[in-house]
Amino acid sequence: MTSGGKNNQRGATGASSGNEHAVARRDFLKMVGLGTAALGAGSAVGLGAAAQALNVVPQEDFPEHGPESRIVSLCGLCPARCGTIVRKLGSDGLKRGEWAIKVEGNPLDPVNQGALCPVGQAALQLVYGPDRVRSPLKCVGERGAGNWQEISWDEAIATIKAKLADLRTGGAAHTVAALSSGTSELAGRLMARFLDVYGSPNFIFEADAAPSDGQDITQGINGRVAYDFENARYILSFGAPMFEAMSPVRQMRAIGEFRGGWEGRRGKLVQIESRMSATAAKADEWVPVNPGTEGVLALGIANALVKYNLYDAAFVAAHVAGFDSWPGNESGQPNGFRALLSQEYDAPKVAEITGVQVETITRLAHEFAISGPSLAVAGGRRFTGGTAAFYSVAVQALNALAGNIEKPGGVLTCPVPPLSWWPAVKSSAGVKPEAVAKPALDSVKSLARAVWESQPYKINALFLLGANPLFSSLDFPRETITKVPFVVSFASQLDETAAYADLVLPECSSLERWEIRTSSPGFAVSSVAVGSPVLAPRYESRPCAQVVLDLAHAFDGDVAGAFPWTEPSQALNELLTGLYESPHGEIFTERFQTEYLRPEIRAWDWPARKYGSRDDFVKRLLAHGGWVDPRYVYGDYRAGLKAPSGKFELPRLLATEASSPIFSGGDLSGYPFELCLFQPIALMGRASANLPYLQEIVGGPQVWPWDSFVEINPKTAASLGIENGDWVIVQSAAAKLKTRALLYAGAMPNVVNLPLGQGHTALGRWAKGRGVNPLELLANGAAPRVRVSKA
Amino acid sequence: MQAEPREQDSLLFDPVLKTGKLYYAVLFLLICTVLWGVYAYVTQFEQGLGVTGLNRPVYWGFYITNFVFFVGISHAGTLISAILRLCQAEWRRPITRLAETITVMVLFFGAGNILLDLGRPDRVLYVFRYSHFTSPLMWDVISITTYLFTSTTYLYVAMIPDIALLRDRTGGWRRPIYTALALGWTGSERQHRTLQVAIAILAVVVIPIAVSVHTVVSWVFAMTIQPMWHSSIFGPYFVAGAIYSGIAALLLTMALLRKVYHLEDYLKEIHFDYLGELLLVMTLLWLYFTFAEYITTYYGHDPVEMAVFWEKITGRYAAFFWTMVATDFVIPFAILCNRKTRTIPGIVVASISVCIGMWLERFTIVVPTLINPRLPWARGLYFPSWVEMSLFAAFLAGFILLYTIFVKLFPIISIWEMREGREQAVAEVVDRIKSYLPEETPG
Amino acid sequence: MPRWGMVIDLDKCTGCRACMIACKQENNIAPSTQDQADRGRLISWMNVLTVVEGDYPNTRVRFLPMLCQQCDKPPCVRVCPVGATYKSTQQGIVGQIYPRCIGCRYCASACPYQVKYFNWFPPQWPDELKPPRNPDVAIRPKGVIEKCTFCVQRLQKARDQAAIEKRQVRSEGEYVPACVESCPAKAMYFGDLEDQTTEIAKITRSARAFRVMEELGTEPNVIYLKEGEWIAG
Amino acid sequence: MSKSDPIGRLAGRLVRWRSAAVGLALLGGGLALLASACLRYTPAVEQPIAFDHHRHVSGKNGIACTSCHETVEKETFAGIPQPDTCMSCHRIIKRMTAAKLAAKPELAKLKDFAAAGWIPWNRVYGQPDYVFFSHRRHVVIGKVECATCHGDMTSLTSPPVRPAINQSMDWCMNCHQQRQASTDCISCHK
Repeated sequence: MTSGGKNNQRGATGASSGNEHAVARRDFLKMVGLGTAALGAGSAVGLGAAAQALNVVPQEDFPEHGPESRIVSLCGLCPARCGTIVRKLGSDGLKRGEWAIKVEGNPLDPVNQGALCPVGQAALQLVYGPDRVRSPLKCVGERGAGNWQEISWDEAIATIKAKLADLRTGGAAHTVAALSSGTSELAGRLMARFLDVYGSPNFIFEADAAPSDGQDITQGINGRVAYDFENARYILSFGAPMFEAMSPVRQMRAIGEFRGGWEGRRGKLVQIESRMSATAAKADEWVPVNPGTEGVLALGIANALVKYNLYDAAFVAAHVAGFDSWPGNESGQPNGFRALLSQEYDAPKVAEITGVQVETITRLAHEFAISGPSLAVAGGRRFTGGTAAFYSVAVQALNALAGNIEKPGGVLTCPVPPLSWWPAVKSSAGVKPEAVAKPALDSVKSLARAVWESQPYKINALFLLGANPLFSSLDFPRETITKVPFVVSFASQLDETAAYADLVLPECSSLERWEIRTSSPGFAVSSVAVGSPVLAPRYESRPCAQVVLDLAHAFDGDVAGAFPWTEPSQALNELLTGLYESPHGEIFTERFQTEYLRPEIRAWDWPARKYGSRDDFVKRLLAHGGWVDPRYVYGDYRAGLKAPSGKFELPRLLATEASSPIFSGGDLSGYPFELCLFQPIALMGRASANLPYLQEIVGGPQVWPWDSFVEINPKTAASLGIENGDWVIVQSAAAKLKTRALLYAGAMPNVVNLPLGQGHTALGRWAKGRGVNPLELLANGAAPRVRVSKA
Repeated sequence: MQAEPREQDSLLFDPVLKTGKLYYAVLFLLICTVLWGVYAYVTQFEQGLGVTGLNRPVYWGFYITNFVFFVGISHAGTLISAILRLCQAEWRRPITRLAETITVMVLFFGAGNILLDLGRPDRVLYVFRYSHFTSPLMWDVISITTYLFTSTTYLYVAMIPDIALLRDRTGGWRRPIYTALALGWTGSERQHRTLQVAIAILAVVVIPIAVSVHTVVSWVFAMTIQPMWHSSIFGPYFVAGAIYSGIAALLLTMALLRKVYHLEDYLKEIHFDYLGELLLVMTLLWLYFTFAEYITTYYGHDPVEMAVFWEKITGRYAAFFWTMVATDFVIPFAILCNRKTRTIPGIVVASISVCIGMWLERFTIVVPTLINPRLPWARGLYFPSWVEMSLFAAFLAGFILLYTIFVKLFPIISIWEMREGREQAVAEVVDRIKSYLPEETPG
Repeated sequence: MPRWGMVIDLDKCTGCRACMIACKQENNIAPSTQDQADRGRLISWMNVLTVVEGDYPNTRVRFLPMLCQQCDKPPCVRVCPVGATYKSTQQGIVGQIYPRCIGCRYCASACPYQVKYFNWFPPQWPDELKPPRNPDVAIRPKGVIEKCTFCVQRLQKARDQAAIEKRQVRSEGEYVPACVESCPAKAMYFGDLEDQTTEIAKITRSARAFRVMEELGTEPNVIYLKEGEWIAG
Repeated sequence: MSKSDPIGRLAGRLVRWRSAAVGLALLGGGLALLASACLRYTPAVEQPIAFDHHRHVSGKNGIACTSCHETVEKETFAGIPQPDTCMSCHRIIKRMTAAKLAAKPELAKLKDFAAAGWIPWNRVYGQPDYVFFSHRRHVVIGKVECATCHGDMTSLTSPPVRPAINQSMDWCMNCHQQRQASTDCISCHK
């Protein structure tokens, strides 16, 4: 290459003098470089600092440390009331006081053995929920309009007292009723006692389900039915929501044991249900059945048991009434249960009604008979008209045929723990005896009837103990509440029913009150669990039990006299004497062993331990959470068959059969789909919909967070042009709901499924206006039939 | 040769020395877009990456797509210029600077997209402080930094003689800048020799670096075990794609500058034709790689890979995929393989098509895989938010803005190289061609 | 050196999702909103997946609790540019160090199990819900990745106690993550997989044992037991 | 250097720019320092009572650190004494007259705080939220002296306004390496 720049470049001449300044130039470059680098680094660090300042969580927002303690308590989110241990930080001495950071299961408690369901796990979001009622509220202006005035507790109690005293002097004490959700037993017991002494028999449980109807009717054991899942080897569940409701933790534990707790044994769970629920998903076999026909299928299986001579003839002969003929049969023709089965419930007919094949019915009957100990389980809420009683009796009849009563792996009876109950109170003077003698209301339905029809009498005042019938009951239309002249609601969040109350009293959460559990649904172990308050009541809240005491003390004489305690804990403490003196049982001392539920161990005497003084006993009991006596006497039919005849009462089936879907009909054109409502475990309990953690796991087996949905079979959906996630209209004779479609192969082609628990119009920021309440579809007795179309 | 060379090349100084109203209008528009992008970023910085359309499992979206795309475009310049220089392709002379500038400018925006994508941009320096070289992302950091540094040097070194020219032609505030940047260039023979050596060395060095850049970019994906990412072909596939999109971007830039600054005498049809042919070659290469990639996946028929495969072929990304095939192959091939359509307008259309197509290719590589992860029931959906789209627009605008400013400061066609070509290369080429041939036998 | 691991018996798991809530409460995971959940941004270190297979009436629904598998060869660790996620050889846990994370989400893209969660926004609690947060667990700022740590805060406390008593943390029972503790069906087991004498070690030798995506060579420390079958008679 | 020599002129200018360059470099460096200082800067902490550590721990009144920082050996946190703790020794002030208290203003403050049941001490040392730090682990298991991390508090006659030791992670790691304590990230990060 030749020198190129020589021609036109003016700078060419300066080449020689350039060298002179070479040093300066180098320095300059160095300086510029350095400066730039430093500036760059500086601004980078500066930027970094600014960025960091913007990005970091402010220090004071961090959770605070404090001395830790673990306190035994009871979960209060559903009636199962599992034992809990609450991790608490801080103490009264600290500025920020004390705060609970975690609720765990109490490993000593035989019901849940250290575990908790998702609802129980989320309890702290209720305790610390921003939507809690903070002080007693008095309705101003029209009820239900939402104008509240904060009042003092004194004023609230004085208002109630004045109202009740007026009614009592007017001879209308019996027109006061209390409706309880059953989540606070202590408050319930005290309230019932208050009504007793005050002069009203109307303490009502707002029970969701009536799974024990069958047992009550046939065995007369009054809601104390229990299932020995752990010792069973074959479970035929007729739509019982084993993993979603009733006492889910206990049931899941039990099924876990049934499945693989014991070496070399694995039971089979068959779920007969009209949708693939979580229980069906985990069952070994799912038998889809037309909605509402589970009872018919049970009798179809019963028929097969009888036909193939697979039933326990000895048990039936000795302990079952009405098998061969109904009582009072004088025709000479056999007309008993056996005849009924062969006439009405032969396999082809049952197969047609239920949609279950004849072979399946026969196979289930055989498996049920030979894989014992076997269990037929009923449960859950029924929405198909009045079939609940028929259904549960029919299922229970299977247990009777298989002789599964009071046997290991069979149907047991909940034992009653030996508590020293408070002395009974006498109906007090000043109340007309005939008022007390009037029949007590026993359900939401009868309560609503009393309100609407004044049958048997008008209701003048209603206490709501955590109950929210406006949202959760079909039998309690919205107008019902406005027709009750005086309504007081004990509520921790302002629910739909409380919104119509005259007074809303802020109820404590289960972590802020004394609590006792004297029985556990479906669990045949005699146990008592006691929870002491973990935290001081937040805001102005006060335990319902305390309010009942305060109210009683506001009266004079007999009413006050029936409550010789200033605090609920004293009333509770009194009960424990019986346990202290019991010759059997012990305080929860070690991790409850599932082995305790084996028949050979339960036959042991379990003599009581020595605990020193009564005070020592109580102290230890409170520290450990309760008392248990695992003894069980199998084969004691006197305990299990308490009907007047002392036998299993099959004839009672006849009374319920009228409601069987076998006889139902009606014009259903235009509503091609059966409606099946189900309870997602996340929304079990009254407050769950307002707990954000639970909203995140709402769903059937598939999660569909923060919303309602309708499960549709994919093929059905395709025929309707509906895709997953599409908005759809579900319309019944009563209502029209808009929600999104969830295509689910576990939905039957002729059935659509909607979850219960969403669609609140009150309760709080997370629940209100979210999703739809499918009960609206069944309002005014509308048939559970719907049509579905794309929105 | 000596006759009026100044007159002849004065056109090349025009962009630097004369500024029209249109220029300010464009500048204003670009700055507005960039400022809008700044606003979008401030929003993202303050509120979090939640303002994007990203989610679980689509953790990466527009930003990473743009990162790959911009870095791909960067292959236009330095790599092509270096190859052409080393091959002594004489037609390169008006193209090299123009191309190299694209590289340098666009690389900032490529790397910038990674910054946008970070959840914690304040910790970006951690990649130097706590480097973990097991991460392909670190290889990217090193590779791109090196590429940026080398490309900038390469561009700058080859510009020194022209800066010296400007130093001598300008006054006012510009002069000291040019004086400093000219590094005392006098055009002496020694300086020229040094310059040529430096350019030659840099050209050699920059090629493997450029190849490495898009290889490691592809490895960010290929080194995971995600379906349709974990592919050994990804390195060459990405490099080929990068060069492909790079040439298209280069052709677009050339056409634009030619039009705006009336450079018809410098950027001639022949240049477009040559580069157009190169683009055609890359079109076929792209088809080859794409075909190879998809046919292997299909024959392997791994269900996990097939989920992604069908997502692209018939699923929710089919529209993107087939548009990509059309814009990356059908349109450019149809235009370029025909002499009659391989005109400048034709090539511009093909280039635009390729640029769009290559962006779509990056997008259909990044998103469908993330939407169909191995866990078949963790599905997602992705649609970019206004923030992501604004920032894409702002980055494009920012690139054009930088380029526009560059054009205002430095001659975009290398004046000294044009002169060198005119003054020496012609003779040299004749000599060289002679040297290829058998010695002329005397007589 | 312990190698902490978990066994989940899918035969017992009922899909109740108590583990998810226990985890959220223990590990300060802020409640989401419907909008964010719909966008797939719900954070749930423990996530019970539902798989629906087959058509009606032969439908099969399976639950698969999915959490960080604490792989011995974690794909996420290899790709992290700053070492914010790493494999603790001392405990067998894959650590996620929040103050180091730059939020590039490479680990999340590389994880075949989809168990890395990103903080798209700063975590937000209503003021009333702030007290029950766990001081033993960091509040993750926006822009970082988080994931299951096997409740490492519980391990830290257990190690302190063990050190004071001059012994090692017991292989089983002393240190238990919140999800395992809560499981109503007792479907989850937790312990040191190195110790062959424990119950969990016995279970891992079951014929039903498998690991998710074992073919990828990630060597997870979460082991699942297949659903069992009923044998008549 | 003639006036007609452009390169010479340029060189002259360059020399003049050198100072500008130095200035620029200094500015950059200064900015960098300032920024890093901002990052590290902690404002002075004032305490509600001018507590005299020296007086409490030395001489015949010598009280052990753990007497007031009660949970040092039991919990992760050391525990800051509250009125209950103070008043177990300072019982007398309940009966002191206003006049006597006026002479001892700090005790007067204590009396007021005791009535409120709470002394609003301000935090001097604090670990970030993502660090699992346990006093118990360090003091009981690691046998680390208080002074190692807090400096010589026993000689202070007034409350410290700033941490005596900058407890950075490097500082932690240094000590951990020296004492062969765990350097596994999850030992201290949560």
